[in-house]
Amino acid sequence: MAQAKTEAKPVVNRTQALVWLRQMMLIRRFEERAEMLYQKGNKIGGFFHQYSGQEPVAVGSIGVLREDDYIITAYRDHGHALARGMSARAGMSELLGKVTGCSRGKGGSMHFFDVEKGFLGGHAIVGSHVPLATGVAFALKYRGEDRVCVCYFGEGAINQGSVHEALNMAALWKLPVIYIVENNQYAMGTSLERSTAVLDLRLRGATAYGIPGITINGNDIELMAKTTREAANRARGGEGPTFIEAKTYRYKGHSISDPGKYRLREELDSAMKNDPIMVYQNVLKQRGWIDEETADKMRDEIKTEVEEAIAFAEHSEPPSLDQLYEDITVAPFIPQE
Amino acid sequence: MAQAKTEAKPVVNRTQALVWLRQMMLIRRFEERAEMLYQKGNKIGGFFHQYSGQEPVAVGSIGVLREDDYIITAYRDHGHALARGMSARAGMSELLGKVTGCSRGKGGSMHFFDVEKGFLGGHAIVGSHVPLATGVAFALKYRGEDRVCVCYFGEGAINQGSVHEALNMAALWKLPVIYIVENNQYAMGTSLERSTAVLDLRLRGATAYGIPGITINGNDIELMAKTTREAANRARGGEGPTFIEAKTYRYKGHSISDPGKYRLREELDSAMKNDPIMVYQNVLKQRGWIDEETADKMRDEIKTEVEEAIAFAEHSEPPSLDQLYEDITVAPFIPQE
Amino acid sequence: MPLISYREALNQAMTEEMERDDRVFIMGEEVAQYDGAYKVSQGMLKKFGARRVIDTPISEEGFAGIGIGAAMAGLRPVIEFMTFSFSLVAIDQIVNNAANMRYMSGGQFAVPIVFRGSSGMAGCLAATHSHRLEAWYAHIPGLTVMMPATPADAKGMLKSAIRSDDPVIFMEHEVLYPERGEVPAGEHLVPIGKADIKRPGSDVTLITYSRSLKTTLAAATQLADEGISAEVIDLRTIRPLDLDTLLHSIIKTHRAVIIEEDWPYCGVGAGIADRVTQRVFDELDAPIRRVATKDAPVPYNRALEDSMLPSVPRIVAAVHDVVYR
Amino acid sequence: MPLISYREALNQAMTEEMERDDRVFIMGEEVAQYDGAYKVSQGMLKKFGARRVIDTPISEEGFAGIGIGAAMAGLRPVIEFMTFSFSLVAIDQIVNNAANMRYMSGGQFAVPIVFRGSSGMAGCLAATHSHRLEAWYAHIPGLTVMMPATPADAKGMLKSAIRSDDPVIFMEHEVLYPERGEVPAGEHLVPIGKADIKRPGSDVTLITYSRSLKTTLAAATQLADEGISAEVIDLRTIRPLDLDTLLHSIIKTHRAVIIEEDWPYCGVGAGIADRVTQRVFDELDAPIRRVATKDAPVPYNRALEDSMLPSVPRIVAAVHDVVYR
Ligand SMILES: Cc1ncc(C[n+]2csc(CCOP(=O)(O)OP(=O)(O)O)c2C)c(N)n1
Ligand SMILES: Cc1ncc(C[n+]2csc(CCOP(=O)(O)OP(=O)(O)O)c2C)c(N)n1
Ligand SMILES: [Mg+2]
Ligand SMILES: [Mg+2]
Repeated sequence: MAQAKTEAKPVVNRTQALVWLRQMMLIRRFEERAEMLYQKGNKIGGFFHQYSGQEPVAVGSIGVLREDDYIITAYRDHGHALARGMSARAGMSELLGKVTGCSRGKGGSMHFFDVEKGFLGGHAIVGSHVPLATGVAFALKYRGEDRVCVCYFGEGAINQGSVHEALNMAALWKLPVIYIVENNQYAMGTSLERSTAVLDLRLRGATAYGIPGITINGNDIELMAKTTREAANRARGGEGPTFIEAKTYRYKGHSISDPGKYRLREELDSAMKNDPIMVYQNVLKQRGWIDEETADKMRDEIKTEVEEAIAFAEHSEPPSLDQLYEDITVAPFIPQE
Repeated sequence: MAQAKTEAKPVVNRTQALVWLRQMMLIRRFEERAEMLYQKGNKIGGFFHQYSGQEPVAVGSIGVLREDDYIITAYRDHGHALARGMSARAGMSELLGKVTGCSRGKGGSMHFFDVEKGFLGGHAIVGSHVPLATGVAFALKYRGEDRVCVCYFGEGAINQGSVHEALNMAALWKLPVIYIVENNQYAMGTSLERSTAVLDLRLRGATAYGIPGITINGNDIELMAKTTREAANRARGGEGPTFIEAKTYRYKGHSISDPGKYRLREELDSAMKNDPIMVYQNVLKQRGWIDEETADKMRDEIKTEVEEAIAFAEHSEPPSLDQLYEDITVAPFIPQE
Repeated sequence: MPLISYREALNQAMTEEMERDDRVFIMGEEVAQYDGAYKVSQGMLKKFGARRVIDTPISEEGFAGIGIGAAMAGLRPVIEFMTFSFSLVAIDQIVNNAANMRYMSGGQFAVPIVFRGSSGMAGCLAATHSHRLEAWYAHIPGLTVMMPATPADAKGMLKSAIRSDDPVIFMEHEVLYPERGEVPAGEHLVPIGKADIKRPGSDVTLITYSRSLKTTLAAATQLADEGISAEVIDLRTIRPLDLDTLLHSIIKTHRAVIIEEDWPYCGVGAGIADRVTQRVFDELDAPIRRVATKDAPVPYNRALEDSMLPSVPRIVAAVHDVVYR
Repeated sequence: MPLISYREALNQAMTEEMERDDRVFIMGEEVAQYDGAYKVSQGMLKKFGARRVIDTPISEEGFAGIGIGAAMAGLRPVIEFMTFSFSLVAIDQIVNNAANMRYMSGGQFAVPIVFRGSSGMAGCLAATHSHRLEAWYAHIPGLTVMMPATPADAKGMLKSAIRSDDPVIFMEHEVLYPERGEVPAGEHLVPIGKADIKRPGSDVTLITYSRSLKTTLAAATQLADEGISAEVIDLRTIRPLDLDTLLHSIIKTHRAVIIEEDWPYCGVGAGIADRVTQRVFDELDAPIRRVATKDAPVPYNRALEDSMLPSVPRIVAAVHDVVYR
């Protein structure tokens, strides 16, 4: 049985905790079903990166944000989008390239967006959204707002130069941004120690810029929540950025086409034995906040929700061909042909 | 009188020390005269960045290298080129855009090159030569040679992302490269504290990559030499890169068009009071290695050498117009017009 | 009308727009305390303070991205590149984030940002510092590319650029900064995507933009002496191209020469010649000739550099070639 | 002749050149232990070891520069970009250092380097991952730009690229990797700068490259059924352009259509149409038409993406237009 371990004292109340558990289950189920749709029927195409195994990072951190805060992440974005409240319908429709999708069928798996939820995307050039996050934070400070921007990226992205440029300016200008590095130990097939001279990422991303840095078990959802809340408070108080290294693990290959041969079976098995969703379910059980039956019911509901989302997506229209030239510019677009 | 201070025990013998003093004087004189040529007669054009005040950094470090080592630097490159033994003729002719110039009149002040001396240029995009240096070191290691590559850049360049990408790979692969940051306190008009969140550059350029980092007074020529020699020994021994922050000061504006209004008169005055050339001259005097008369004679010789270089440059031919299409590719170049 | 410099006209445009709209700010290297490397933002720090006139470290990719992020969050940044040669280190941000963002998000986000700064061959700056990237940027759907040639256009175009809800590449020319001309005070807007006939004529159409306008006008004067009446069109906006104005002129003259400072192969001139030829092939009495910068990296030596540039003799020769006399 | 895939042909080229010359090495993301993101370097780590097949961190600008530095110091690097879309973050190195180095140093340094990797629209990869940058690179003097369309050319061109003493942009197409064809074993060199007539014909010249060759050949077959004889020219090298082969064909057919996967404005097609029209305007019975990818960022939705691409119907329609039937 997955071992129950988290903060001794609950970080949230029961209602919130159940919402989080549910969100993690939803993300997991959403991707399981999407993977099936990808594999058979060719309904989903292109690159498809799964978040399975990392759910507590997004759910725990987003769970303590305000509605008017901003979120931005990389191409492994399903989890963050759903954690932020994007509907499974909008996500699934996007994967199927439909006009009801969260990016009207133009973005696909790697480019989920939801302006209503302050979800600034899914970004597919490694590292490139880190300056964007910093700019969003710049805007928040410029307007004197006490909102924050949370920016997720993989540990492999720390090797992109633009990330360092952004970290320096965020620190220099004390911008309200929280950088959460999801260290799932691999960048495609490259393990951390093969890509960075220094394994303690705080030295590279925090110490080097005078940013408070903290490394935590990102799969401990309440620790993730607590740490993010503290960082958000600092940011809202004008104290600038925080760098959080959240250790986690991805269950799947880098993308759907990656068999993940570069890692040992045991490594994966041991991670799955401590599946963070089961871990949290057990924690909540121990607290007496949920029982097996309620959890099963929750899972069933989620199954239904995801099936319903699939049905919705399948029945949705694809964009019509004349939409090719839509959404390029705000001004009327004149094709230069 | 400029205060005499350097390593208690001489780092070099008398002959070498006099060569270094002479080189520093040559650089200073070369630039003084070039500045005059720029200001009147329009003989030099474009950007022109002077090294005055920073001479010990280049001379001391290059002074301990082997003939088969490599040097690469940024646009503020006259000093490094002359310290490496480029002739004043070749340098002056380049400034005048002549075919006898070190880059055949195609590079100009910012792009000095000398393949014979292992001088890999003058590079004018801030930070962009730092990956090049790292690649040169890669080649040295690839061939199993015990040569090193020394790479100079300004403290402002540490804000370019490519620098961080290169530092990481140099450390990861233990490449024989020595990074010398010439911290002259300003990047154009931007002082260090306005551009970096962390003032100790070793945290950004060394600690973050597990590279040994050391901050020294770069204007102490023998300390500069000693530190570089140690770094070179490490590199030759397969122990990888070293990061040296050499504190120094530039006397002139950023480039010839910069009046340098952003700094206080006193700051400049106090730097000039400790002019490193005078400091070293006094050190050598105290050691009994030189007397006033010999120093004056040296200065006179240098004057003559520079005047001769100017005359040579003035009498040299400019490139003929058909040389426009030469030197683009090794293969015959076919203009795509 | 007041006679002011191209540099001052740009300054006026930014100043007026910043006065009008608090969302507008300027960010870049040396724009604040130093008053701009080319003094385009002179006095603006004093006027608007450090909140709105922001010096950056030498981190173009970083601050280009910061600008885009700020635009997504509702501000209207003006990002200065000291020169567009340095936009090469930031180009991923411009192409993938500024130009694509609206599309990838299915229209949910806009990126109202202006990237501006000097561009072109300014004399003895050599290969790294003399880039002309207009053809590159014009190639990319999602971007607007503007290049003013006169002080009045500089002001009116920059004001329109700042008010645009889409990303604009606004390329000034270093050589033009001190040029003076009459510039309307206050509200003066030049529409995006509209070329301007700077000199009417009937025998041949000369199409140009930015710094080359001056050389082209000089050539037109010389041609007039020979009895050849040249119509000079200043594109002003490179993308979207004002094809109508070009076609209208060429249908009249049946001959055209394009004068540009970029490289010839896959340059802006080729892009335009192709589009025009496609439309009015049968109207053309000669192929559209182009006078571009010669196909070589830019050398330091001034004479060599000058020899690459469009010049009056080269333009006149090209015109002779198309008018067959 | 052995029938092998485009992917294997590239692998053979690199393997043979690395066997021949110890200065040649390959570096990039996932090229070694992972055998290449698209398996182009499959087995090479095993064969050559970690000294010569080198995995990098995700630092394109850094390792592009490292490659250039290594080339300046006498090695002959093959730098793989996982896709050329990611070359955007490294483009300053390519333009300012690889392309300009020889010139700026007055001919003292050479940069014998190959930047290679997949390129183009590979299906549902959306805007950030579907760039076609051939027009950008072709614009730059100092670079050679090569884009093979068949397995045999892939091998012969890559071998020539690796032996070139100048920087080469070598763009493969993701969609072509599994395509099979006859490829000469061992020494097989395709010269740089030589186009290839892939199908002779007399009524119209179809000019294309890379993945569009297949569509173009399909269109030629269909046109043949209609009695229109199309000559299909595969450019292979985009820069320098083999203008002679093009002009020779057009002087015969008097009509041409260019089929390309890049964007239309300031694209490769425009660059070529312009240069050809300049030379043989009087030989042309119709303007040179172009079938390019439509002028929009690349969408995720597959049908929308497909609708942008050159297709047989679009090519046939363009040919009808130029042959006036
Ligand atoms: C600039 C750039 N280079 C390469 C890629 C290809 N790529 C996509 S994801 C990835 C690995 C990223 O690893 P990491 O940052 O650890 O994130 P994770 O995938 O583990 O979430 C690579 C190499 C890319 N998208 N962009
Ligand atoms: C990428 C890039 N951005 C901006 C510039 C313009 N520029 C040239 S030198 C310089 C300041 C560099 O300062 P530093 O690195 O401290 O070197 P120093 O000039 O003090 O020797 C700037 C901003 C450039 N050449 N390249
Ligand atoms: Mg990872
Ligand atoms: Mg400095």
